[in-house]
Amino acid sequence: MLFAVNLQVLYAGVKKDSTSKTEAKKMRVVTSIVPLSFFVKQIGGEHVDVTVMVPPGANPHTYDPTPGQMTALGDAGMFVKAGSGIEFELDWMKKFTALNPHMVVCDASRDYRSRTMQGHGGDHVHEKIDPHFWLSPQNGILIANNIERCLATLDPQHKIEYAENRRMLEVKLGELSVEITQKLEGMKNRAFMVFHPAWGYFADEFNLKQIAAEKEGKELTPKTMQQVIGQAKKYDIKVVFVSPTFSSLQAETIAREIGGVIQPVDPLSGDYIDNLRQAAEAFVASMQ
Amino acid sequence: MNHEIVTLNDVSVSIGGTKILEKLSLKVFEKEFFGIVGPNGGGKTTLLRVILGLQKPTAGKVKVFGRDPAISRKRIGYVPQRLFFDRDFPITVSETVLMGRISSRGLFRGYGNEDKVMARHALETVGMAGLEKRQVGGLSGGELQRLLIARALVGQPELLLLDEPTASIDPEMKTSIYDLLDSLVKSMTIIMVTHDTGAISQHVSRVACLNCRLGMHEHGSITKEELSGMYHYPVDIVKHKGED
Amino acid sequence: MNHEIVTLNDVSVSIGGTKILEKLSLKVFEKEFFGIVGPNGGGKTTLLRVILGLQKPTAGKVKVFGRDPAISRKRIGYVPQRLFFDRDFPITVSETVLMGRISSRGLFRGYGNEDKVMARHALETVGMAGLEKRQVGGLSGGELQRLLIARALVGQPELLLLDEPTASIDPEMKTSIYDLLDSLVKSMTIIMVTHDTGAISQHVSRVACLNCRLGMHEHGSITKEELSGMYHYPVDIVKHKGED
Amino acid sequence: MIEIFRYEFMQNAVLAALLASLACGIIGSYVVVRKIGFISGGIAHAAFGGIGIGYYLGINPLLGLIPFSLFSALGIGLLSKKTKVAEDTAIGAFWAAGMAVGVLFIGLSPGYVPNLFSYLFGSILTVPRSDLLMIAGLDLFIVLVVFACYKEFLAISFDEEYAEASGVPTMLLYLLQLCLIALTVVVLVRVVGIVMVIALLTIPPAIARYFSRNLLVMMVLSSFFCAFFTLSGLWMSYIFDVASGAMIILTAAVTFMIVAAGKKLSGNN
Amino acid sequence: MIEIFRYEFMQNAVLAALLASLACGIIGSYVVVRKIGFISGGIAHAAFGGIGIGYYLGINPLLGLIPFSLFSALGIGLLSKKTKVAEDTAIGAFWAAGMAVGVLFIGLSPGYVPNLFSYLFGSILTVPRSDLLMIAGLDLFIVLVVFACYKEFLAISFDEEYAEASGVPTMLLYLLQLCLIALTVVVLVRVVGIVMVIALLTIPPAIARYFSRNLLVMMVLSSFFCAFFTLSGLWMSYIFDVASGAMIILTAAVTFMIVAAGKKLSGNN
Ligand SMILES: Nc1ncnc2c1ncn2[C@@H]1O[C@H](COP(=O)(O)OP(=O)(O)OP(=O)(O)O)[C@@H](O)[C@H]1O
Ligand SMILES: Nc1ncnc2c1ncn2[C@@H]1O[C@H](COP(=O)(O)OP(=O)(O)OP(=O)(O)O)[C@@H](O)[C@H]1O
Ligand SMILES: [Mg+2]
Ligand SMILES: [Mg+2]
Ligand SMILES: [Zn+2]
Repeated sequence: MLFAVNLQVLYAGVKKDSTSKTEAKKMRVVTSIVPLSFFVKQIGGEHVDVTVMVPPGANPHTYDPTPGQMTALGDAGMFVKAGSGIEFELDWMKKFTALNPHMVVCDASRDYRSRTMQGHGGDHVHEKIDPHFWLSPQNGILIANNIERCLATLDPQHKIEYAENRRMLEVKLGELSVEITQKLEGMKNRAFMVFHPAWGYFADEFNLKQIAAEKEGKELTPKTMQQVIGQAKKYDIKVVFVSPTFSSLQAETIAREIGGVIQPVDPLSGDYIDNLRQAAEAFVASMQ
Repeated sequence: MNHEIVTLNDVSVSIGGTKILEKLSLKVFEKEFFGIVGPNGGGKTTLLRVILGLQKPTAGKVKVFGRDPAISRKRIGYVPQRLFFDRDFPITVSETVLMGRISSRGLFRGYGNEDKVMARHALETVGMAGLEKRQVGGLSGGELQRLLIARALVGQPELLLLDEPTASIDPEMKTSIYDLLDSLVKSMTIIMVTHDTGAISQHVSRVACLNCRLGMHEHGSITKEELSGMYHYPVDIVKHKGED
Repeated sequence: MNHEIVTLNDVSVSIGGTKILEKLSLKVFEKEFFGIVGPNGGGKTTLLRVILGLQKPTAGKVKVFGRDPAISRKRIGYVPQRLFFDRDFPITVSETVLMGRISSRGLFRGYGNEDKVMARHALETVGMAGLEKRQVGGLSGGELQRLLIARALVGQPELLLLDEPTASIDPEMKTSIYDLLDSLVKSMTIIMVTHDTGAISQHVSRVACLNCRLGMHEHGSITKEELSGMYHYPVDIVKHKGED
Repeated sequence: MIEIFRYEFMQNAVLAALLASLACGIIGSYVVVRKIGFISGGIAHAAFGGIGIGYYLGINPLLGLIPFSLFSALGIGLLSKKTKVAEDTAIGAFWAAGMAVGVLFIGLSPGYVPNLFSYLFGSILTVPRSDLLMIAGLDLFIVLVVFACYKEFLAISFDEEYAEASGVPTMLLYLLQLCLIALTVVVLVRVVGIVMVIALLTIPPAIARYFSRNLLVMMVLSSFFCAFFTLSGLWMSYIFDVASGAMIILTAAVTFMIVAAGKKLSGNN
Repeated sequence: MIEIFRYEFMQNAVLAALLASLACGIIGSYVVVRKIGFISGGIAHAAFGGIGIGYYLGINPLLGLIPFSLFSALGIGLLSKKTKVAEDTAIGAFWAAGMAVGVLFIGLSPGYVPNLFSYLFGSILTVPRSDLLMIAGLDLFIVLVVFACYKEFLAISFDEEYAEASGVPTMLLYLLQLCLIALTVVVLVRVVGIVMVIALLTIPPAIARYFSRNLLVMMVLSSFFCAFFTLSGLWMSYIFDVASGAMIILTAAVTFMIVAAGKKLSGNN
């Protein structure tokens, strides 16, 4: 539950515009989470019409698609999934594909190099693949490639346009990567603490150390709490990053204990590039 | 002894479409021992509930102590015919009797020592001394009935409404309860619903018969001395004991 | 008439530490009209529940029709003293009476036409014809009691257990119920708990007094003709009507 | 409007609504007259413990769902009857204990654990064809059992002691009744989600009760109400493009309040 | 072991456990004897509707929490008394309707929406000092009101009609009682989470009932049991390194089952 909880979406993206008849010529694409829709929009441009499935504040307790979303799904030619094991997809993909068997499912994470989840450095032997692969510029390029390929296969007519769009996006992402690397240059303290370990790929790309409070998405035990606090003190951490709309009670408790503060960083923003830039700035500020 | 304690004026009650009481008028005076008889389903319990204000009449006026029943409630003691309660509810006999003192105490005030003495005394009166700590859910039928009587007495009401108080009470206790009522009526007004024809003839000063079909009188020991013209069809008033 | 229908042998019952019945022995024979009297809390209801197997005795043996009470249940009709039920429960009078036929029907079989005729007849017998469609929660005290009697009768039991069947029943119906019981006892065995001393002397063939304190006999009309030596202290058996 | 039925999901949703209504109407009537509205939540959350254990043991968690919910139903029944605890307390205890067991076993399971809660939540718009068959089967089973034991269920619900004294195997039938409830809850929870099950087992029978005081009629009426609410809720959720489940529940709740208020005002007591 | 108490979160957890136990013991006893174990879930989820509306209107959702839960309590009370619906049905209706309203308003709100459900999941390890003050205040308020109205609350819970006939303002007191329950539920849900509230309002009073059949003693005993379960659960969750809430509930549930079984075996009926 703790994981699916932080899949947030721009609700506006779901609204009616995606279902109205006049845009019938456009290809209907449904994505599971918001960041993926950013890529589809960028690459598909005017030829696609994107709908996001996950409603705001999605929680299986309340997740309940509207008929509008479902018709979008029914009309969709393509579904872009993260494919990295995010819970929402584990829970609902089967139902979605069962309801629209003709829909092409595009795996945005094809060929990516997965990393395993690092908890807070505890003694766990069993590790699981970290699903938050979209949160690094390099993986962003990979996603762009995957989506371009899917769109091109399904709609060869606009193939060239898609390739061009992808190339432009790639450039931007490359610039972003360089920009962030520069910002981080010369930093001695390279550890930041997040509550939910979503920023592992980001940390890997920029040679940072992500310390996660939450262990495998499970409720914190007193011992875990003790260890996390110990680690925060060891790395002299004063900021605990949280997803902006996630219950921050546990993070607040840790922050109180270390005399620090909590600060939101958004792993699911639709404004992909700016969001990564802002996150990087926030991490940098916290490590100074 | 001419104060009107209870005055009903053309009172009608219907529940869910069926008429239970129709245009009933009735006066009960101070320090009367007023009996109500009538066949099962005649509306006796309903009549008592009207006097208590628990049942709103569909038409007509009810005055108790010259005022609205809801206002006069604190001055009334009531023995219901049946208690609908949860057998598992954790409450003892003495706590239940103390409920009878609730109208004498305001909010913020627990029951005092005086209340407890009175409760013990009331329990003794109905022969329940020694059962104070028992759970109400475990009482026998007769024990529960005695408890209800004690609860009504302990509040020292000015008007006592009894709905078949001696049903399932053993003969010995029955006699002493009637003796008690005879002595109480010197200081309060009593209205009693009963099917106990013996008690009617021995203890009650006036009787109203609710919805009596003719057959009823043959068996009962009620002698129909006087049928008061002031009451409409379904109520017969029969006077007893030559009083008044 | 010498079949033992109910046999209790040194039966003791205690609930939550208090002894209710102690070493009670009792025999009731075929086609007897057996009365049980005794003060409130004497254990009469408990005794009936023991015979029905609803209350397990702490010690001693119980046989009904020569077998375990739980097995013989289907042959017994029972009028409980009180019904603990939910007033809001949606059930009508006729549905409740039909419950009395449940032991005659197996699973997978609804009530038949025959059952319905018998139910209507039983309701007529207790003067409840016309109230078939009424909700049980809305019945008056006496109407409910009549319903319980009808429910016990409709199953045509071989043994009828009545726990104060005439409490809160009006005098007219009371008489006709006793008349009915008098005719029924020709074909079945009846055990009746009652505080109605008049009924004891007129209708019952043998009486057991449970936990009687001495005072009891003075008021009641029971003449203590014979005290059977075979019963231990708390039970007195008094014979009536010169039968047997 | 008609166009929407081109979509399989909508056809399935309508069929699911109709099939679920039958089970909800029948079982909901028992739930309401027994005053155990709590039980749907209780059984669903108690079953969560089974899912957690199943996951920990490496069994398909869904396999544990039905047996564990039946086990919870039996546990609730035995706890409340054998040790004289009120049903609602027994349900609350199982509710909490089931959740706790689930959370603990998830904690003990190595690695990142999927959201087991999601096994308990569904949406009427995503019901696959196979699930329709499952509800149809459940409907059939419920109708058969209730048909066979109608008079016994009525007797034990109203006056258990008399039923016992008449030789009816009350304990057995009571447990059977709880198991029927449990089955309905798990199956419908999978299909339409826990919130809708709580609502559909409570509101339609409560409304039906205003119109009939006969249990059988209540069952029929509340099945109809249930179907009406789900269908009109679906329709409105299409019109306003809002979440279907929420709209269905809201339709039911608003109707309930209106009927209750209307009966209160028109009634003469 | 002692070292863990250096941490403020553990000190707060222990204090929260002790303070919550008082409220849970007193209010839980009423909940259990009235057989409305359902109500904690009902009010919490009904209040969720308030959060949704608050969010939609741009008010701090938490501000809507207490008024909306009080409003739900009053609604449940009025619905059940005025229109003669069983309490559990009224609770179920509000439960579902509240959730539905919440979901709908979240859907209507433009832009990002926080996961409002997280308001229902607190953890005893995350209680800030300020919340301790809030529970202490609640405790004080509850103790005062219950002290003032103890005999009235007893009377209306046991025999409402007689209380009415004695001139006690039963409706008012009943609503007051529901409001106390609602306050307890919202405050404790914030602090320890919905699942623990369901458990703590049900299990300790149910155990206490085995030992005393006096409501006041039940309240005292269940406060003690509650404190014992929370503290020993906390301790065990530290020792075994498992989730605290789940461990507390499990301690309580297991104790309950043992006591129930023990009473059953030793009891003579
Ligand atoms: N479940 C119980 N728990 C505790 N005590 C009980 C329980 N059931 C019965 N008793 C006690 O056992 C005694 C006998 O009860 P029983 O109902 O058999 O009396 P009874 O002879 O039928 O009395 P009555 O004439 O008042 O109906 C009573 O004192 C009663 O309080
Ligand atoms: N809530 C109700 N709903 C429907 N009918 C009711 C309700 N309350 C009372 N009645 C009916 O009203 C009639 C009068 O009832 P009431 O209880 O006043 O009779 P009663 O004279 O006290 O009878 P009894 O001697 O049997 O106690 C009965 O036929 C009863 O069925
Ligand atoms: Mg009456
Ligand atoms: Mg008795
Ligand atoms: Zn995540």
